[in-house]
Amino acid sequence: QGGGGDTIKIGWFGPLTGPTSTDGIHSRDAAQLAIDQVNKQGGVKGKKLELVAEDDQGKPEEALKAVQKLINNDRVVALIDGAYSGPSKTVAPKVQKAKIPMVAAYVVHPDVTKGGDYVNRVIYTGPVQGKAMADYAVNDLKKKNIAVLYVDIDYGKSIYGAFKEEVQKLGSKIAIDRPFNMGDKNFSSLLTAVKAKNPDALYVVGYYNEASAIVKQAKETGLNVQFLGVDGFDSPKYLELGQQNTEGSTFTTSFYGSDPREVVQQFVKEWKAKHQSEPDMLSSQSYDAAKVIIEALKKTGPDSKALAKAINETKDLEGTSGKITFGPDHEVIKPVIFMTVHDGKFQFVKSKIYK
Amino acid sequence: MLAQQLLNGIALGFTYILIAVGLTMIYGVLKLLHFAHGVIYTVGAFSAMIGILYLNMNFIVAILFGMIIAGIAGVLVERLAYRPLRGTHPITTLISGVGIAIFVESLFQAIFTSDPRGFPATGMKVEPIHITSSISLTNSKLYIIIVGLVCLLLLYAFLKWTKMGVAIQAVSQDMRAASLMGVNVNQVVAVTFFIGSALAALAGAFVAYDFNSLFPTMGSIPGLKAFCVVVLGGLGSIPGTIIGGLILGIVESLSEGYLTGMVIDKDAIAFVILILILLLKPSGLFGKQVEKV
Amino acid sequence: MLEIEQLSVSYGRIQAVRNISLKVESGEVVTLIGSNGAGKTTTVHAITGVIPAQGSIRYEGKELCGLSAHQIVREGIVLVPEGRRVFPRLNVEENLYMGAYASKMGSAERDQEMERVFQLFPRLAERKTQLAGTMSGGEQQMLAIGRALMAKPKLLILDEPSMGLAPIVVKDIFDTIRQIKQEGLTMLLIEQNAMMALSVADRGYGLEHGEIVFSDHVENLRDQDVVKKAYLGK
Amino acid sequence: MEGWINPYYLDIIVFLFINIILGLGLNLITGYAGQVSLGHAAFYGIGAYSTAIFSVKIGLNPWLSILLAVIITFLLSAILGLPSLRVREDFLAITTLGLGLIAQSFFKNAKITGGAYGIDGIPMPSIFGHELTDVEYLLLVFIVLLVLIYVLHRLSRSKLGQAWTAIQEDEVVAQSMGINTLYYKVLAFAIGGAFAGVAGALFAHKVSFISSDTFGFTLSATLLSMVVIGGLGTIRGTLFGVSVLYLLPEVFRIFDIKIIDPNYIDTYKMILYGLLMVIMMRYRPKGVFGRKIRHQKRAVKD
Amino acid sequence: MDALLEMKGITKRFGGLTAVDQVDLIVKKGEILGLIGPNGAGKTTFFNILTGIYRPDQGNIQFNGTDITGFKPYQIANQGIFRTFQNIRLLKDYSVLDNIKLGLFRQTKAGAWSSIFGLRRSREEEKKVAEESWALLERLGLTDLANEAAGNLSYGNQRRVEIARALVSHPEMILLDEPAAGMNSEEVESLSALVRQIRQQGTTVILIEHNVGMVVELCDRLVVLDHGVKIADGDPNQVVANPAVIEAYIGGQEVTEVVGD
Ligand SMILES: Nc1ncnc2c1ncn2[C@@H]1O[C@H](COP(=O)(O)OP(=O)(O)OP(=O)(O)O)[C@@H](O)[C@H]1O
Ligand SMILES: Nc1ncnc2c1ncn2[C@@H]1O[C@H](COP(=O)(O)OP(=O)(O)OP(=O)(O)O)[C@@H](O)[C@H]1O
Ligand SMILES: [Mg+2]
Ligand SMILES: [Mg+2]
Repeated sequence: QGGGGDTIKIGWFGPLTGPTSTDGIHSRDAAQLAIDQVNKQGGVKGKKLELVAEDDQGKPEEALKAVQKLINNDRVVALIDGAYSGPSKTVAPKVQKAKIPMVAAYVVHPDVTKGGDYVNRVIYTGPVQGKAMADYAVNDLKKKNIAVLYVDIDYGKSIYGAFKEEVQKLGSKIAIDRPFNMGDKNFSSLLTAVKAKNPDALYVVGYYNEASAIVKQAKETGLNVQFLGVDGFDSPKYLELGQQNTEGSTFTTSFYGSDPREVVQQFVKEWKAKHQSEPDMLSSQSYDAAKVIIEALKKTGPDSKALAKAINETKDLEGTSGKITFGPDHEVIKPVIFMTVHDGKFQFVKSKIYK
Repeated sequence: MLAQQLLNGIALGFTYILIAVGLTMIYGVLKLLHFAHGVIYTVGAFSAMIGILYLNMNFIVAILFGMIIAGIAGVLVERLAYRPLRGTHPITTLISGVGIAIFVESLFQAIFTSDPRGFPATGMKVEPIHITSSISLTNSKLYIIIVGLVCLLLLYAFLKWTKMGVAIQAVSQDMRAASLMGVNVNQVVAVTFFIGSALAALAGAFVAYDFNSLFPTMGSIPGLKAFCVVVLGGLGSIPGTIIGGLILGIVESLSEGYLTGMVIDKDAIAFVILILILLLKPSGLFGKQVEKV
Repeated sequence: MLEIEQLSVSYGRIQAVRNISLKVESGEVVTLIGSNGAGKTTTVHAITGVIPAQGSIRYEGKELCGLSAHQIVREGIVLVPEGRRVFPRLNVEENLYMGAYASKMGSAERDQEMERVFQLFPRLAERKTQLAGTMSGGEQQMLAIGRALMAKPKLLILDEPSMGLAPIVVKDIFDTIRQIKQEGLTMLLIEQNAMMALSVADRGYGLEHGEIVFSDHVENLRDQDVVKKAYLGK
Repeated sequence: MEGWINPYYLDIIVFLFINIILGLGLNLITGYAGQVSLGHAAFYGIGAYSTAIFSVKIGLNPWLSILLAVIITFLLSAILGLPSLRVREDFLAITTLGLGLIAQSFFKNAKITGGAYGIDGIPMPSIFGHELTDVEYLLLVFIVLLVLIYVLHRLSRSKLGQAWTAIQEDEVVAQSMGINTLYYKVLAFAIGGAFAGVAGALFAHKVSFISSDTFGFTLSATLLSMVVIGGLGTIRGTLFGVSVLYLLPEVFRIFDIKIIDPNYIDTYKMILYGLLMVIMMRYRPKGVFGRKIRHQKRAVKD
Repeated sequence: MDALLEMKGITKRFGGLTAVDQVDLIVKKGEILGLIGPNGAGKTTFFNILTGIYRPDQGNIQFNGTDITGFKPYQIANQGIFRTFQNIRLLKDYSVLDNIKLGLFRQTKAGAWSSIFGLRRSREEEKKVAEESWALLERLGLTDLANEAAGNLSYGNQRRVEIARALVSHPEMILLDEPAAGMNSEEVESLSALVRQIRQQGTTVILIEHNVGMVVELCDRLVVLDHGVKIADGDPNQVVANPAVIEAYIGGQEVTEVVGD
């Protein structure tokens, strides 16, 4: 195993090229930041850590090869999964078989952790967010007739599925629901259809890219309703592309930069110094994933079985996205955070733990 | 709602038309499927952005700047990737075009990252215009329709009444005979690429402005759909392209507005229509069949 | 006027024309005869810059080798190509207009030139707006010649103007050629139909397998045995 | 056995072989029968999804699933090839491109294909209860590849090959010589599609999870470029083209080449790839192994 | 001699143009029939109808007792009707021999399976095809060119190869579309000899030509089309003396010179 020399290698994979490469690059940089921090403090048990990052181009088979390389050529002791669902789902059973612990950073598909005790995840699954927003929309905002646009991938479908169930349970209605594709820019037809249903809120389950286009065009169509969203909104790009139209939109996420906790402020400061930008939710998740592995390594060392056990036993770890504890299903238990756009900035609304 | 959806469709159709007209003309002169046309659209949008951001141009100048840069880019693509291949199997130009598309897209990703960015602010704000109480359109979309119409009329006049325009038609019909009439074929091809690319750039810049977003891969889907439009109209026919673009825009808009739970999403619907029409009319709406045996 | 020396053309491995030399004097009609694949078309393609060639083609003292087709047209050498090649989706007028593309005529002069063509081919005048692609072979041939005349050529090259045409049309075409000759235009005429070719030309060259095999005044050629046997069917 | 071979290299080779099979099928359609296809990924997807549906959703034995998947791809490819027969030659590239996008859209939205979730848990085939290991799977893929190379080789010399050649060069002549062009074109799509179906099925069982993203236009286009760069209408060409272009990016990965800013290495790789395509076409428009004059060897009497 | 081909009321329109108009034609077995007429008279269109490339708008075609109206081109070839084209259509990148073997396509039976498994039948067939093609090349004196790419041949030789391809499977009937176009008189002579040979082997010939001299000398019968209508049908010498034919096609007196006879 990779503990042999005087460095310990940790693998990372995710999209470094292709349309989703920004997410991959942020994720990798965040993991790197966590590792640099430990190394500055002298490493783990006298050994330096090293991050080996591989591109999966957003494709399952590339992820598989990348992970095989990380395990067999680089002999990493653990993996950070900085990828989307397809690659993550492909890789999960293979790392389980190879018995190399993996921590998923931001992928929300429920199946990723189903394989066994070598795969954990530091973000809650899609349905948790859906349930949380349903609770907020119906109970806090008293919305009765909610329109939904969701991105047509498992991310959108799984969050929306839980949202719909919960909204109906709580006695409100879904006015209309329509899928859209990643990369879509023109929403005029969808929004015309939405407007015809006279909803009192519009829940957009997707990433900032399309979400910003939707809020902008919704305002232009004259659809002036409460905007609700998900952690995909959580990027400065949402504000840049959506301009003043984003004002008032509220979304769930797992991280906010103005969180006064020490760990968050430290992270934000170092990130800013290095990248001249604000860290986003995805970076925070990836940082936390690295952190989970590092803390476990500190407790046990590079033996994979012990390491996996230590990861599973993580409890109340101060992460940038809240206190991290893993449940028996290898899923994280931590609060959902509600944020809103106010005066052109993200502002904290409240946080609450959902299961 | 129907009227609004039709209007949405027409506005969308005009962006398709502006991209597709270039493809049609280029197919006409060189009988070549120009797979790098989508990146030219992107080049147009980015050039306009650079014009505003770094060269302090105003909106209109920046759009013209984008058109010129894209026009030059189009001419260069022809010069470097297509001209050396004249006379070889059509598939080689196809691959060469795809190569250029990959090259330019990746280059843009290296320079600008794959992140979308906003279209820089100018005095021009995107605002809705209310036509009736329930029907509205953003001013930017209205500009696309108006500018598109003007460009098409100019193009028609150019092809019909100028010497170069007639030469373009002549080269489309018989390249060698045209050169024997003293037409400088390479010059005609360059002009065609320039015009076609400039029109695509116009569409690219307007779309970026309307949606306040531009990114390196923005041209790939519009590029593919433009092919659909061109074939729908019967490759090489400009009126066909116009009808094809409108059909596509309207069908997409209506299908998105009214249909739910489809197994085929709206990006693929374009091609479903295409294939249905080709089954009925194998050479497209305005295409001329028949090879004389 | 036109002087070709040591001209060679090859397509890949095969050499279609080998070191040929020929001359056309001002005011002359010269014919180039030879069986299929002899290299006649290849030769005129080389002259008109359609294909690259080695050797020397001098025209009024100027070297043409290396110039491209559109530049050569501007020198006043115009080809009526084999198989007519009119622009099928342009109408008759537009086709003629294309003929004048390279010249710097004003529009008045161009219209005058067009009138002259219409006088020569009344049939074309009747059909000004017909699309060329829908015309019969003979009509297309007339249009092709008319189109070339629009450029006011100093040297007109005709490549098998009678090919694939009905005898009645062939006769018409040759009448026209005679008429143009009367007006003093220099021509290089390629023909399979040696009988007809020799009836209008002043001098003739025979081309076989890419080489000149004979050349003489037409009166002498008619009496030569090789010519009789191969081309005149006697 | 597992011990002495690095599973990473095994995987590269398995995927390489799968891509070669895919390329051979495309070469059959485009190189041998002259039907330009920009939608080959559709057939690949049909193979992969069929076997996934049979083995996961219906619970059939993986071997049986693979067999059924190939049969289904054969039939569906024939049907999908049909519209392509009616359209003009220039349009074919665009129609097949469209068919590819439609198929991908279907994979993504239909219930049976798992929609946006895709299908996971696709089992490894096993022999006598023993699940194939990585090495054994490689062996399986290798044998399939050899068989298919032989099949393509024989086909190209058969009456079918002759018909395809004629159709590719001049359809009117082909018909006038008594060739039922419709039948032979459909057959080309069906057989080429079935090759892709085999590749898709092998792929699905290897990765255990499939989703629509894999089967898009990019794959069709890069595959076509590999086949063309290798040389249309030759088996060697496809072997060469796919191997070189598929392995090239992997070489970057293995040797960790860091001449330039590693942040951008992956982007630079694509820039180079695009350039390479243009340059190859410029200097070898017939591909590396493309030949000018093709004649069937044994024809010549001496 | 009995009628091999019987066509009744054949009509074909393109848009407003009637390219072939109510044409009746009977061709006897073993005949050499000449089809002449001005440019655009509908001769090639007539061939295209006969070979199934166009479907006639009206009319009926009987061949060898079978109604072949509406048959596809390949079905018609399988009935034994082969043709050449006005613009030569050879597979240019392929060898002469490969081109000729294509003519034997309809006689090979081995399909995909027997080829894949290398069965004896397919191997025997391959051998037979090669032998027959070679034999024909020998007869036409083209063996030297057997391995040349067809596109590199001279025009005259390309014509011969095209005829050979139509001939190699011993068809019942062969249709030649302007085979002498652009040939000099020596070449025309040898072409005429070849056509006579073809008839000798029992194949019926229909020939489109503008070379009136050749046609008159070679054909048993002449049919003249003008504007799609049959205006004459009969003995060649009588047909060319027919005033209607002279007016529509041949032209005035001095034309006999043009014809080069
Ligand atoms: N594009 C080409 N590629 C290869 N060979 C060619 C090409 N064009 C002509 N040839 C060959 O060059 C030789 C001369 O052809 P060319 O067309 O000049 O003959 P020609 O005398 O004009 O004959 P024709 O009377 O048939 O018009 C022939 O052998 C021909 O096959
Ligand atoms: N596919 C087609 N579409 C439209 N018109 C056609 C088509 N094919 C032929 N024609 C027209 O039909 C008429 C007859 O043409 P065809 O080719 O049969 O004449 P032809 O007698 O063979 O003449 P030539 O002696 O010049 O070869 C012409 O006017 C031609 O333009
Ligand atoms: Mg010639
Ligand atoms: Mg004809």
